[in-house]
Amino acid sequence: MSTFVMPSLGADMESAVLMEWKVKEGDRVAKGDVIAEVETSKGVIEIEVFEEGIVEKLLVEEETECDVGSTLAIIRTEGEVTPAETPAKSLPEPVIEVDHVDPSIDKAPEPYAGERIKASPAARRKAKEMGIDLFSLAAAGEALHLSQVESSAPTEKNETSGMRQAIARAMSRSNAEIPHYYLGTSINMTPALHWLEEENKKRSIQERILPAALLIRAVVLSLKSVPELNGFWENDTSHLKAEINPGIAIALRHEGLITPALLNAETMNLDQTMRSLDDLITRTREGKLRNTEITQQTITITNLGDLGVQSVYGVIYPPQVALVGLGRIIDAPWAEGDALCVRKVMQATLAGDHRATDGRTGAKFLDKLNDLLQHPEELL
Amino acid sequence: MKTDIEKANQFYRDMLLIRRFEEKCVEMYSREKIRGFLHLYIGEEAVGVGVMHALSPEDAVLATYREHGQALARGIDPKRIMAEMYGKMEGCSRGRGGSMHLFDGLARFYGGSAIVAGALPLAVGMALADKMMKRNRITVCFFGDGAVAEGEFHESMNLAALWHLPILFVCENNRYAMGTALEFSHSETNLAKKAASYCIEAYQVDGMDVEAVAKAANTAVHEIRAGNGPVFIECLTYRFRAHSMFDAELYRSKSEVEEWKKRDPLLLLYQKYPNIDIDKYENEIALIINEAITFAENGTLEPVEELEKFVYTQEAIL
Amino acid sequence: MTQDQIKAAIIEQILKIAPDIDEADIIPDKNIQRSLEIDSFDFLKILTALHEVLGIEVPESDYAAVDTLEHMSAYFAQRII
Amino acid sequence: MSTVITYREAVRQALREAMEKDERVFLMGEDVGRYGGSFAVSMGMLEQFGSERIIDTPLCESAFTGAGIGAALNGMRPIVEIMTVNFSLLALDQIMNNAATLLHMSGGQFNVPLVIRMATGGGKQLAAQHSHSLEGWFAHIPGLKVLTPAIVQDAYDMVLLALADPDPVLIFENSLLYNTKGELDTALTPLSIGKAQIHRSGKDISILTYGISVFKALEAAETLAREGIDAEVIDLRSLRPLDDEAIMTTVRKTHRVMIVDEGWKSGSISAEIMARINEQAFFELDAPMGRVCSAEVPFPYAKHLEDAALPRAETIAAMARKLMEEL
Repeated sequence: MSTFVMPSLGADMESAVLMEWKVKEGDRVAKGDVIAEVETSKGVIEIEVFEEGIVEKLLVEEETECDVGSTLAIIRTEGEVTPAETPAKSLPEPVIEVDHVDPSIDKAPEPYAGERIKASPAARRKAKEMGIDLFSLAAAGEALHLSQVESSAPTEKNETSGMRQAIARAMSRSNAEIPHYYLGTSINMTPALHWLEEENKKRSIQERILPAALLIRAVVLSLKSVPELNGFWENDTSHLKAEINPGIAIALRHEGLITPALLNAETMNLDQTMRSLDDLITRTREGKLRNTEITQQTITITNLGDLGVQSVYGVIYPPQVALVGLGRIIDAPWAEGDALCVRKVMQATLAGDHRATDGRTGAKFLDKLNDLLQHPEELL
Repeated sequence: MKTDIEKANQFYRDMLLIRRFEEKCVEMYSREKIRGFLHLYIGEEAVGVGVMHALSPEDAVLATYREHGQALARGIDPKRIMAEMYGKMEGCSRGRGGSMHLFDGLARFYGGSAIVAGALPLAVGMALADKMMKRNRITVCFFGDGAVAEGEFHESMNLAALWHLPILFVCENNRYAMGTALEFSHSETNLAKKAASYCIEAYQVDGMDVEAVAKAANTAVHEIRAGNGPVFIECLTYRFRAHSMFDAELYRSKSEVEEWKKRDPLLLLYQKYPNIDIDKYENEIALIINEAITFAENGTLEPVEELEKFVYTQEAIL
Repeated sequence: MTQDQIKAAIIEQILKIAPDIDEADIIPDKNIQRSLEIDSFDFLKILTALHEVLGIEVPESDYAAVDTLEHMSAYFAQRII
Repeated sequence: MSTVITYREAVRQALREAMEKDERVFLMGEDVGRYGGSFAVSMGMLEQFGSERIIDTPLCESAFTGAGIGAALNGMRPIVEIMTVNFSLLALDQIMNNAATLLHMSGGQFNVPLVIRMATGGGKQLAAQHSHSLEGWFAHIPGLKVLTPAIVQDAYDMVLLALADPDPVLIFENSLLYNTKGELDTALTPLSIGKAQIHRSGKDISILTYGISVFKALEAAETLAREGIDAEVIDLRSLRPLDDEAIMTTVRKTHRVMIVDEGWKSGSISAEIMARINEQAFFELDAPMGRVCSAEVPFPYAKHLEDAALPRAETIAAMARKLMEEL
């Protein structure tokens, strides 16, 4: 038994009116016989049947409109099945994107060279009108949009939400892309702090050195002996950097953290580290950072010690490959030989990108850091 | 040399292949396996078969969008033609040309053209190249009565005659340019007469009689190979079906169609040679057609990533 | 200088170093660094400025004695003759 | 070694050398033989190569262009000269529906190694029907390559590059350039099709242009230099394919860009270039992109009107100044 359907005579034909049957039920039909006349937008057209057989049933009244493909009649065929057609396989409609996307669009926006901040023209003009320095808003790799500039206007409520958004994007990318490993160790800070207090006695209050500077100095020197943690991970290879530009976590009151880079810290002694750290923090708070300080960090140090957190396990800022977390220095029990005493103790942690380095490298770094802090004089 | 009866059998078989192939196309079109435009050669088989038999494999052929007959008569594999109409990669144009643009390098079949008279200037150039390089092969260009009204017909005929080019112009006058009858297109409806104004030798022949067409084509090709080209043949023929699949044929009467059907080229040939083994050819051809359908059904779709392939040659060389 | 004058001087320095802090936020008996979110750098700046204004240098060992406004002003008051 | 010759002689030298080297190469077009070429480019070639290979055609642009395509299909390397781009409209169907399409439509079976040369451009008071610059149109069509030689070296190189290319190549020669003189060094390896060329490097603003406008842009650049504006002038040399890399490189260098295009603005090659810069170098822009095109009018006969309609060094310099003032 086979059904006779309204044929499609052209891509633009959706339906036709069955005007007149040319056969009656019970009639024998041969291949190519005209079975009916249909009215189309172009006039009346005869439609034909493609199999031998007997007209079993006419399902549609004359003068009725039928969609293309709708069944018009049943034809009883003598067991003859159209051999050629392989009924099982129906070809999937090929999805062909008609509007071919110009490949040049998919190319990532031009990696901007060196000094230039990526910002839309609208953002650039708005920043100029509002006297805002674009550098204070940019976050590595992300293009600044008008909304970010507008929302960064010194109105009270969301002063740097533009920056927050950019950092948020970097953080989510980091979590998604970077396979982190974490290591932590406790460091007896008493010798270092005691040594620093003695050093500060030799200095006026203007030249006084804070523990943060000492710690940063120790991290920088440790990186000199474990250089694998200092650099970028890009297109599946790690790029070690000669210069050490640690991003220092600086709190902007009420707006969270920004990590500008202390550029070329490897060239500074302890005093120079303190001075440039002081300058960096001041300029950060005044929104006067240079572009390289925003984009060229080779590692990041978060020392949230100030705010009473014992240990810090941070998320690496892409494309960097490591992050050092320095916790609060607290009085804690400490065994020396078989005696138990109280010492100033700090938790030091390292988050590493497992694509670039492994736990062994991280451990070597923390071990070197601890060793340096036990011999603070080497940090001068 | 083949005897007349042997030739007649060959003619019959070739014309029957075209007839059944085209009928299958109608069925596959209404089943939405074939889309786009479909122009059938049913009724004009004698012209394509008659002319192709006069050609040699080295000659070049240019046709129109009503080209299935020429393509089959020229020997292009029915499987590859059907696959082309299914839009499959195994089609003779990789599924990119469809019914109106069949191409085959080996058969030197330089396509159908969907621009009326668009292929005439190409034929002029093909023949010019053969003449310049002193190659002994000719170019045949098929076109309809509609094309004769195009400017390019005049320009091409003039160039071909002016430069004595080895071209056989074959005009398939089927009396209608889509819906416009001959007398509404041409001040002079005897199209062969137009060739005289370019001093081109012309024959007018019964396009339903395959032997007559073959005879005229052989004579013309002989003249051209002897350096007396171009030659113009007007074949008076008729298409039994609509211009294309979506045409109510308001421009002609049913009786006129029935009248012409009495001179069906297959019928005429069979009446002259009644001992042609029709059933043998019917079975033989049914198999060929079914194979073509299976081949087309099983064909693959060209990957969309290759969309831009062959826009320029370096992709083609890869 | 009276203790109140010293307290005013201290508040003045705090507001200079951290302009976005409101005077009302400075609660005399609260730890300055924690309540006003002032980190060790800013705290050092305040002490350095007070050294210029009041002439007293607070050594690191005395940090515990200057943790609140109250303690700090008392600390300075004892040392300014 | 290099010589100083005219643009016309450079084209002729290339045609002559190509025909001497390869018997498949021949020249076909109106008045290319006995008349010596409507712009005297093929002067003397009929005497050297004979009427078999320097073919004067009747006035039938569609047929002789189509014949060029057919001959290319059949093993030849024809050069079709369409007297001016204004008459190419009669051959547009053959160029678009046959030349540009056959390779792709035939599934890679048939190449069309054809060269079509046309004179282009206005500025000779020939009024509306004889002053078109439509090279930008043809650059819309996939399957074609479109070259616009400005300097004499390119007038020579591009004929040979086009003949060596297995696909149809259109060469647009601005008719005002035929008499210009310049250096030609036949030993130089030619800059390939699709590569732009910096004629004047600069750091403040990039001027992208082609054809005769290259010289107007260079003139404007001198004026601008005296005012302290350092303009980079880039000759695109080919409108299809466009040298995206060179375009984006100069935009990244100067961050200010303008285009000089003798076509009409709407749907022009200048519009296409601006769209690509927008897509690929948006964040590099410090100012809106500018362009100087022909006025959107049928070209007038009167000289003062035609001059006003065409891009000129003054209008190019004015646009550059405007872009420099933008923030």
